[in-house]
Amino acid sequence: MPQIFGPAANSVARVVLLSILITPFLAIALGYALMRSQYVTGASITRDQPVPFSHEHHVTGLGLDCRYCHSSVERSAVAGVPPTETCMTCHSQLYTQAEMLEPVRTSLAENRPIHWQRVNVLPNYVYFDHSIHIAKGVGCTTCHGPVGSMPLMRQAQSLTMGWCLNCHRDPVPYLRERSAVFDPEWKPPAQQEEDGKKRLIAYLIDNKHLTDCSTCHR
Amino acid sequence: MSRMLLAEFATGEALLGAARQSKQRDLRVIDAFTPVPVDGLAELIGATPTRIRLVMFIGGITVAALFYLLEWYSAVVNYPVNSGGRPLHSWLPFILPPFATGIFGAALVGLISLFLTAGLPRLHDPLFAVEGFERVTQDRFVLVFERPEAAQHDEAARAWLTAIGAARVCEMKT
Amino acid sequence: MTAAELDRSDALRWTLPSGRSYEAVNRLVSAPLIERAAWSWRAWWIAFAVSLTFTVIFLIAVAWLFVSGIGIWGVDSTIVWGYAIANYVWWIGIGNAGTLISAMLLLMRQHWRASINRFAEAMTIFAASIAGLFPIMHLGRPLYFYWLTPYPNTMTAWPQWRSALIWDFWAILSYLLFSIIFWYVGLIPDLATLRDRARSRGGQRFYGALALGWRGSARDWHVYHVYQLTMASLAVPLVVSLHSVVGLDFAASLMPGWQETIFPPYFVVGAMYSGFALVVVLAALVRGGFGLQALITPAHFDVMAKILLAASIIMGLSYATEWFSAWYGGGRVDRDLVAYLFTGAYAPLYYAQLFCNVVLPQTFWFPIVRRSIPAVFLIAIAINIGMWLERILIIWMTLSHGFLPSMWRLFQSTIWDWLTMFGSLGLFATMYLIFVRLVPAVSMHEVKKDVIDQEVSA
Amino acid sequence: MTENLARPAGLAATHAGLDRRAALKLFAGGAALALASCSRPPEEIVPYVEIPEGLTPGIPLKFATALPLAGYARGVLVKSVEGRPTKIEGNPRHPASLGSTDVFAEASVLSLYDPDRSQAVRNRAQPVAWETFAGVLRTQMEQESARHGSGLRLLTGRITSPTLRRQLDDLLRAFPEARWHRYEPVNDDAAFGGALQAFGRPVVVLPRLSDTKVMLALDADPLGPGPQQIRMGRDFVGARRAQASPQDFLRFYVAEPAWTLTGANADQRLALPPQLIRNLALAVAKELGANVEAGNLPAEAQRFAELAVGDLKSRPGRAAVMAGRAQPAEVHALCHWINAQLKAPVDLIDPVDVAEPGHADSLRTLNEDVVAKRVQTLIILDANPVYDAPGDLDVRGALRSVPFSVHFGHYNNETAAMCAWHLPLAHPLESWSDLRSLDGTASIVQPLIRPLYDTRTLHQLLAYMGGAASASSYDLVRETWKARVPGGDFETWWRGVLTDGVIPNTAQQPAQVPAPKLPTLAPAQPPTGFTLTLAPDASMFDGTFSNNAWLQECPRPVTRQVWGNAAHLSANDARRLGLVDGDVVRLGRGDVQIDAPVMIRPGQADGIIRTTLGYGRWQTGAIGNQVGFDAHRLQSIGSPWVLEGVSMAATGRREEILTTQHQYQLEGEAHELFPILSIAKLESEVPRRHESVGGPATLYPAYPYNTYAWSMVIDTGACIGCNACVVACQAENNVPVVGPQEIGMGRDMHWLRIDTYFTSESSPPGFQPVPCMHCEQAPCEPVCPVMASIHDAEGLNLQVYNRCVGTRFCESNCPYKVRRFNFFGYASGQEFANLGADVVKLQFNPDVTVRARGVMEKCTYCVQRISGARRTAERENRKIHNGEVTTACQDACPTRAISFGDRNDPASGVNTLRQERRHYELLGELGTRPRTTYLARLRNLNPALTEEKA
Repeated sequence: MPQIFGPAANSVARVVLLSILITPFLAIALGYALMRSQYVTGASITRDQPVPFSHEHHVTGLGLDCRYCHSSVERSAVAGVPPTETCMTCHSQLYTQAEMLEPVRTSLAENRPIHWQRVNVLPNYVYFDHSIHIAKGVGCTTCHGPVGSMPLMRQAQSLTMGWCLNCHRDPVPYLRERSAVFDPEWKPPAQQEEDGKKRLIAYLIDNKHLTDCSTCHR
Repeated sequence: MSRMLLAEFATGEALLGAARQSKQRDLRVIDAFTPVPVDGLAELIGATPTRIRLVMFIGGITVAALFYLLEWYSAVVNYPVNSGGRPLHSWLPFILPPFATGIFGAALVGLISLFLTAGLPRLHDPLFAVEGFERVTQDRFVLVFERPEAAQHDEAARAWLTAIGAARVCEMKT
Repeated sequence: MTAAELDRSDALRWTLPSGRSYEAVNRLVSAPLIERAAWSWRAWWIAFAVSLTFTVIFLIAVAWLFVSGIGIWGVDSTIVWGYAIANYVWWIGIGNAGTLISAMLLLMRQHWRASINRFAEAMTIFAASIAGLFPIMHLGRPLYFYWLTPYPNTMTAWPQWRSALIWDFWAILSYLLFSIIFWYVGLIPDLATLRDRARSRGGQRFYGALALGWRGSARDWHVYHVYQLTMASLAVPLVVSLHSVVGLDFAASLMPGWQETIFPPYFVVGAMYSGFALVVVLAALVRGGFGLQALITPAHFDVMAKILLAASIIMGLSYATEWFSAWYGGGRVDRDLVAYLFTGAYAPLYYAQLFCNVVLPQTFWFPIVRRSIPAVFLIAIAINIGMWLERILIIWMTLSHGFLPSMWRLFQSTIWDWLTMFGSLGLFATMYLIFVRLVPAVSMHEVKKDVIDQEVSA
Repeated sequence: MTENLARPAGLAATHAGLDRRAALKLFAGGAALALASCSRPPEEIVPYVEIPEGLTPGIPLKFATALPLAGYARGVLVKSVEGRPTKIEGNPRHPASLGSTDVFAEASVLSLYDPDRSQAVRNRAQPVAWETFAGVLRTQMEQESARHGSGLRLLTGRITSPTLRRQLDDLLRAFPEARWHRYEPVNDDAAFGGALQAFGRPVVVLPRLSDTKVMLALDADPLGPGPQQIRMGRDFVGARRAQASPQDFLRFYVAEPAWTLTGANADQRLALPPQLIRNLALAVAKELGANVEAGNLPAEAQRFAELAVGDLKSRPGRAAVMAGRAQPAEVHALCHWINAQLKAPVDLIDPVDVAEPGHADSLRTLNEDVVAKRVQTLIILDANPVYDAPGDLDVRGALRSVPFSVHFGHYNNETAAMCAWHLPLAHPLESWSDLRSLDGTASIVQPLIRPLYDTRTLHQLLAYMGGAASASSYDLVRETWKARVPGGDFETWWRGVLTDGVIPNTAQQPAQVPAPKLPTLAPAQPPTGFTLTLAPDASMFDGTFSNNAWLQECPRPVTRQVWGNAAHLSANDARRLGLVDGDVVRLGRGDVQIDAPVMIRPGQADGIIRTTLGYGRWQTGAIGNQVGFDAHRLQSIGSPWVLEGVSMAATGRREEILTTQHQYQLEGEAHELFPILSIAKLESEVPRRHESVGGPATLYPAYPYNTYAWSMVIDTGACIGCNACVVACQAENNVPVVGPQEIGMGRDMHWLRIDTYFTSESSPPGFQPVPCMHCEQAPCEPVCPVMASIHDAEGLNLQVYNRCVGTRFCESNCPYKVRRFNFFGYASGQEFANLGADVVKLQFNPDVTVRARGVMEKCTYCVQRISGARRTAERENRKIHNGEVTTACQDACPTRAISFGDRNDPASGVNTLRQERRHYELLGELGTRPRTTYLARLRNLNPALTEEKA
């Protein structure tokens, strides 16, 4: 009686059996890689805006304080994107004819708000409060990255829940003295470990509650 | 290059008898192929006792242990939460998933080692080409000897086999 | 008589003369699969058409469920569980029996097992996989069922290991994969037989590939046999734990009528009970459908009926224990609940359940009933209905009549509840029909070994 | 002049416009939650061009204003998020609110965003421009002024607004022969009539419950729905303090034909037909020495009268009686006489409402004028007579015969359909005005949002009719008060009253009245046949609120019925006629016939059919149309509340009665679920309880809660069952409405329910508000496979919506069944009726996630408020103060029955309450260690009676 399969069939069969064994694991690994990828998190993505506003120029160049535009950041959950009038306080004198500022002028003229593209987006079931982070000595650049060196604003961090938890589980490395919160060049000093621990106490940070779901989800 | 003698029997007993007696006449049994397991045959043809049970045990325990470790790490170390005031390390409920997965692990490891020892998959094998070999999976019992070098011994062997009731005796090259 | 002689005399009961040779067994079992001319599949096609229609209904029901939400079912604010969970428990119960039968009987060296274990195990696999679907369909957001698994994720969130649903998840998954392995390994020699009997090239390649090149070498048989025995001894605790866990879904709560220490064992017995009942039904169908009267004999039905009888008595005992412990425990809610069982809105169903599960099977005391295949067949069906009623009532009774009277409500079934349930039966039938169409419904090598050998040597 | 009407309802450019960002966040809410992944849909930021002064993005503002109920004001504080009113709360400074709310106030914010609100002027149903109408009205008014307004009639509801009154007076002066008619369906005609008989002048009776030790209510419902409810409730509970000695504990006697909230909260309640209640009053008067003939009473009633009189006599100066609106004027007069004998603690004040003629007479004369063709111009201001006038008055026919008829209201409703013109009216939260409360206190009504639609206010219309030069409501209201402010700087005063929400020294002073005359009142004969008694509905009131989904789905007190009304029968009558719940009967009076489903109410007087008004609307909106049956049609202008000789016949049809509770009776040991203690025996028989009853011992190590330990104590003795908390919770937490079909399937979404239990056939029920218990050993948590239900460090039992996969294991294992599941996308794409409209979403509280389909939700102890308070405190580097966090239900509760606080704070209220004798845990024996616990209900039975029982 003749052979049903050729000699090669054996290797083929082995490969098939082996792949059945490992495919599930590959699939999971792939999925995880995808979830972490920029494609999903949007990290370091720059959206184009109606006006090519440069934080680099305004912060590093002119040395404007964050709070000049983001005025409610110390009191409110939202930092506040400045109303057109804020832009015009300067730009009614400076670059009054600049082409790129046209949208700002029309906005004021026609009383129609500027439609900016949100850069740091959190899901709707996440309740982030700027003011409390400021109050607890977490600086702007800790989450928003080196804004002072961004010609165009981009999302600096992955903003995944895991990333939030890094700090909520152990805030020590990130806590600044309150005066340095708005310092765009702040780098953790050598003795950050001790300082952070001290501030944890001084700022009454209840890190037992920090990882509770209710802290961010309501 | 070795040659083999294939003797085909109708029943397990016949084959078993042939295998036994072959010990006296210095014929070396290489292997036997049967449609159903024949008790005692494996020992007779000198198969080494299998350690598959041990392998399965170790495999099962390992999987279970790893799973329990995962539970403990996730619930106590990585993200401890208060669930209904139960202890973080609630060992009692933690036992159940490792138990189930452990048993599956044992089964899987066993399957792998079964395939390895039995050399499966083996879709292509010279024996399949042997005339009438297809019947070993149905109703024929085949005993395989190493064919003696000397012609007269070979003749004697064939004669003897037919005498003790081999339905068919043929040889095969590998 | 020696043990061997006993074996032999026992073995003779399990076949008719027409089936007492290797070739007879080979022919009887494999002819339908590989001898086109010798066999007509007309009846099969009709059955397949019917079951396929129900499968389509099932798929439609599920699709509509995912489109418009759980609300299409009868579940409400109080009775948040319904048919999905009942069907799940029922199917997984049936899913238990196959492996339990073949494993336990194998360990107990019951020769008659050989004729039924193959299609019993197949039943297990299909039932268990259908059972596995229901908890997912039952989710409010089925899309996220994978959150029950500890997969690496950017939220660093984990499953909650204390939940009985997690135990279920792993128990079912392990059990399903385990059963598939057990079943497939048992198939290999038979697939080899088919490979070697097949005339068509396609048949040869199909079965050849599945047989993985099995040659029946004595060495292989040795390892194979040991492996099968070990698997059997692993299967028993796995099966028991699986349905104990299902029992814990309820017992690990604090609701009256659920929080009962008796639940795990009583669920295991119930599972074996309903499973065995369905095995009987399938045995009758396979026997008739494939003319296997020679291999599946009235003796098989007789012995299975005895097991059903025993199980029904244990079930009755379990029910009685529930009532007693409620009365003896003396808790307000527990007593109220038992009163509710007998007098509440669902009482008629409860009586039906008691009749099907406890009263009716008592007829098996009479040999005449046990040996009449139609009788056993019908009673087995009744038992399956009774067991389904038990599952749904466990949920309805407790949730409809909980701790606070203000939240007492009644379940209102919808058409989608029914379509999903009957649809799942159709899905099962379809899978089963495909199974008998492609692989031998009776384990040839085990029949040859456990039965024929005994007789041939007799 | 035309500009006046052409300009939108006044709103001096302040905090207006709604922030699209917040709106976006909300709209996205459901969807985003549904695909709870990390992927980021592109989103826009739309900042202001000029930021409104006083507004910080993300920080809500609160404004004081007032809302009308039957014309009377209840002061409220409105929470406004970036220009969107989202939540109504009570104004502590306002005497009719005292910081609490009622269901109507809470729900009015939903009415503001009702998509069915009228949005355009219509002429015979055709939309036209305001200018067009203005022109037509102008010519019409010129004709009228030619004939001194002899053809001009105005019809309004009850008007308490000083500005409106001023404008009306001006108008009537300009058109001397014009007439102003008033019809408020729920009016005080009988009471005023009684006062006239007793004192010769109309007065309003304000019982000082807090000073009262014995009260006899004769078919009166002070605790029921109405502008008095909050104040009465607060005083009622204030007079029943557990700490007080039994002598100082108010004992409440109630005689009423059918269950009201007052009867449900009584110590001694008697079910009696209204006619015999008159005899009861006579019997009481006789006992007090009146020379009257007391009619015959059933023995039980006789006994009741003796006990009551005994008690009343024994507490001179501390005892009082009150009669309800359903009783004839004579009984009210008799009560004045009795109160005089008892030196009763009641205040008599001059009415804020116009007393003469009564509303019924006013409407009747208007009808006569119309029939007599004396009316050319009829302006209906925010009234709906076609629907809510008594059935024996053919308003519909009358309206048809009026040449020029205008309806000005919130909805394009039944009356609008009968008028030539319909004008859309601005919502109180959109307009400037002023209102006075029952006791006369005036408040300024200020707008919280720029009008959503092209609407106007009554002020604007009247101003225009009066030919006034262009004036905005804002100016009109200020004019009124400029004239009244006693000099000084008006602007400062103005800002003051706006922030306070009340205008000082505007409450009516007690009226000086002569000794009351004893009225001549003949005893009534026991009625034959069925007597129909009507009452305003606890949720629809007189129908004003029938298009409000929150109220439609708010379980009515005692019956727990939703989405409809029913004809209530006593158990005996039902048995006699072989009727069961849901049987449809045909009620007949004269030629009016109405089909109504029967609902059997144990404890209702035999021979009584009881039903409520406000249903059977046929033209209000998608929510309210065709819900229930219209009982107004059975009313008679002569006697609107009690109708004798009503026929009733079974139709053989059935109609499901939708309720959220099916079992009211507690049997056997189930009584332990709702203990009722006797105040007299409290000290002697109830052992002092200690912190945390605890339940069975546990093997688990106790979790330390050493920061805050939030917990709640609910005093079932103080709960009068008014539902304010239920609606408040719904408003605060974006709790969706499911609609009648879903209710019929046994599904509902309320996070807080008020379980109502009868402990015996006739004795009053008790109310047990059940929110989440936040068990320390929560059964719902270990069963959740994905950690969606878990505990936080402060003992809150959390539900993480975005993690929930919807196994519903938690609810099935919850002994209290307080969890609610989104079987459909009730708030996310599968809303009931028109509740999915974008405008409705504007009400959503941005601090609370809008739940998607397939997730579980439940009471969170208003975790968003806790978190808000925490962030405020931590910004100031301090702990949260005691009382800084309040839950929505707690704020709403008129009787302060709900206390919430930190159990770790020795000073907190919950701590002291947990020490009380009455303190108990619901199902504590299960060992769930609930954080929500209860104080037992108290009853103050007449000792004589308790002895008889014994």
